[in-house]
Amino acid sequence: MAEDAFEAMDVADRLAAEALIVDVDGFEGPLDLLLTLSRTQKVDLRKISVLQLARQYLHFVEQAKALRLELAADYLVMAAWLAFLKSRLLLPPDPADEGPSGEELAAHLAFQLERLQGMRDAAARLMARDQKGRDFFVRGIPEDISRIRHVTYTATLLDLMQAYARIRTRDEFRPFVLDRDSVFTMEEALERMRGLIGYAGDWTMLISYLPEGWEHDPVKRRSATAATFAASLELAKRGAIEIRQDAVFTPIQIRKKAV
Amino acid sequence: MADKKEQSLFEAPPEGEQERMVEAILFASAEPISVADLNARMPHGCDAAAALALLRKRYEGRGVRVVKVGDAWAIRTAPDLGFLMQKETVETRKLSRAAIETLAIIAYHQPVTRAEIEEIRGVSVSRGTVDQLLELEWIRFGRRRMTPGRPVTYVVTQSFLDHFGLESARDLPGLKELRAAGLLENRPPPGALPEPGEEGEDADAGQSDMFEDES
Amino acid sequence: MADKKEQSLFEAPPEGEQERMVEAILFASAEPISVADLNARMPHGCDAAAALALLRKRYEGRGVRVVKVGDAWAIRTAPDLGFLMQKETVETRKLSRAAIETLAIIAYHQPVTRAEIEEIRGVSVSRGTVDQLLELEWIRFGRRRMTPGRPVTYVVTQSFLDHFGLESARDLPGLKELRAAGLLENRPPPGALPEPGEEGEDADAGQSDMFEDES
Repeated sequence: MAEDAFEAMDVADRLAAEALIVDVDGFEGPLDLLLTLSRTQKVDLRKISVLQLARQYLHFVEQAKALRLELAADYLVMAAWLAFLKSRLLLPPDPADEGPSGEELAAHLAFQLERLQGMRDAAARLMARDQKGRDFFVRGIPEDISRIRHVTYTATLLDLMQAYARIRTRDEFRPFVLDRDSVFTMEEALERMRGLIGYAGDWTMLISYLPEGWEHDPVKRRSATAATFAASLELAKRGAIEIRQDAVFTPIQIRKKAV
Repeated sequence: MADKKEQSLFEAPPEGEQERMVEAILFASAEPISVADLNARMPHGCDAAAALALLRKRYEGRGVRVVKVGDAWAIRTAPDLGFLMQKETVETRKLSRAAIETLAIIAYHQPVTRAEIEEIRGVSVSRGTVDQLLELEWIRFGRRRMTPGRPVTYVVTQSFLDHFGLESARDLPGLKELRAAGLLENRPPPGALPEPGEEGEDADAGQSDMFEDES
Repeated sequence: MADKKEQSLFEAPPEGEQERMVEAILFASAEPISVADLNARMPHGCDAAAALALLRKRYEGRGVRVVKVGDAWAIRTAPDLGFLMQKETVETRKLSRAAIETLAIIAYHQPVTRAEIEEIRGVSVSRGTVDQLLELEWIRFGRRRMTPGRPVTYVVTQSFLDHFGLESARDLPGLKELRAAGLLENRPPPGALPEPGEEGEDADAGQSDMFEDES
């Protein structure tokens, strides 16, 4: 195999390859160039000598370099790869080597070339077909189709129920507020005491400041007492009143602080 | 195709071939074509008028016809098949939110006046919304309310019941069931006075009232 | 056929009448019309497919033909009469060699990714090339390939079939030979382990899918 690989490129091939160089811009990349080069072998692409092709390509690249033609990077990448492939094809396989054999690589390149050629032939056959607007024609006066659109509206029972739920929920849903019917706030107590305190010059029972009507209901009474007591502490803090308690659990008394 | 053209230089194509040509030209032409134009386009020696006559005959009773338009000719759909040239499309759309809410209120509170619907929805009800529901035949006018102004009321129809698969509007789930079904998510705070169940009952009560009215 | 089984419910129009209807509808349209569309436009109980078969036969050898385009049908002039139609000829933009090859690769290898097209052509595919084919509506995006990166794939369209007078992508010239020669396989380069772009298995699966789809 090594020997026949060394067969020289014949003169005609060489000339053909050189003619290609001038036309380097006309190629669509290295594969296109390889396909063109392969034609000089005048054999079925399946029987192509990839080794010979590699040599042709490398020769092409050398010539291009000699002529100082600017070759695109992918041409040089292909050249490097083909040089590698060439060495693989020429050297006896190294059993320690793991990569694919030269034959496998060559077979794949041949497959790629054959496939590209196949697609080119297919493209040519496709374009040779009768084409619309050139060989056959469509109706020249198409008739308009009038569109009649009916719109129907639909809703499901679920939609209906959800809608109703939405409305009813909207009613129920209000910002969260405590039910304050039975709550007397400290602010309310303060307001109330501020008005009353001026009149009482002497000690008065704190309990007497509870708002009217809150004394009997225990819940209300508790709330009012707490609020009033808190309010009295607040007033004492401000220095408006004085507070006293005789003993633990005895009534609390307040009076206006003397100015 | 080239040989056909050449052949025509010597003798006219056979009658059948001429008829095919007229057929193709009339079909593909963007406008009606006169006999003179046909002759100009066909190979030398052709008789477009004769070919046209054959073609007209061939299309008699077919789905399309060869007709004269002014002094030109064209292929046109047979008049009895004009109905095929329309495409009916049925579009299904969801009812708008306003419409479905209004419908829901009518279903749950019927007979109900517009003012009542507005009160429940909290927004005014557009005329279009009510009209749409009337047109769908899902609601109709009920008896006038015997209150000042004698306002009209709305009730749901048999079509409504059919569409929603209900035996009667009484079968509509109450608020309790809606909540059980997870349709009411905003629970009122605990201890808030209006008990959820109560309202459901209420709605139901109102509803049956109305239905007694109906019957 | 279908009319027989529906006869009990609706009297479908007689066969000849159905044929006229299909004729009228196809003549009226410049675009291919699917069997489903035909059935939708014809009266209930019609069998457009059966009527099409009759109509197709009737137009054999005439100046216009009934042609199948994917799963749709159209009437087109007989190709041998193209010479009469200089007036109607549409000047199509000259496609570049790259565009023509790319189109062929998409047609024969569909669904195919850009990387696969580039692998076959040995050069990168310019954006303009694909854009031009998309603009012509000869190709469209297919399903994304289920490989890393989920690349888009390209497939040919009904317009493509219509333009080149193909009944289906199966009828592409030389398809069988190319397949028999193994040239439509996506063969990974030897020694290429799981490398990006190694979608060989997948591509094949996708492809046979596509062609099975056609039937």
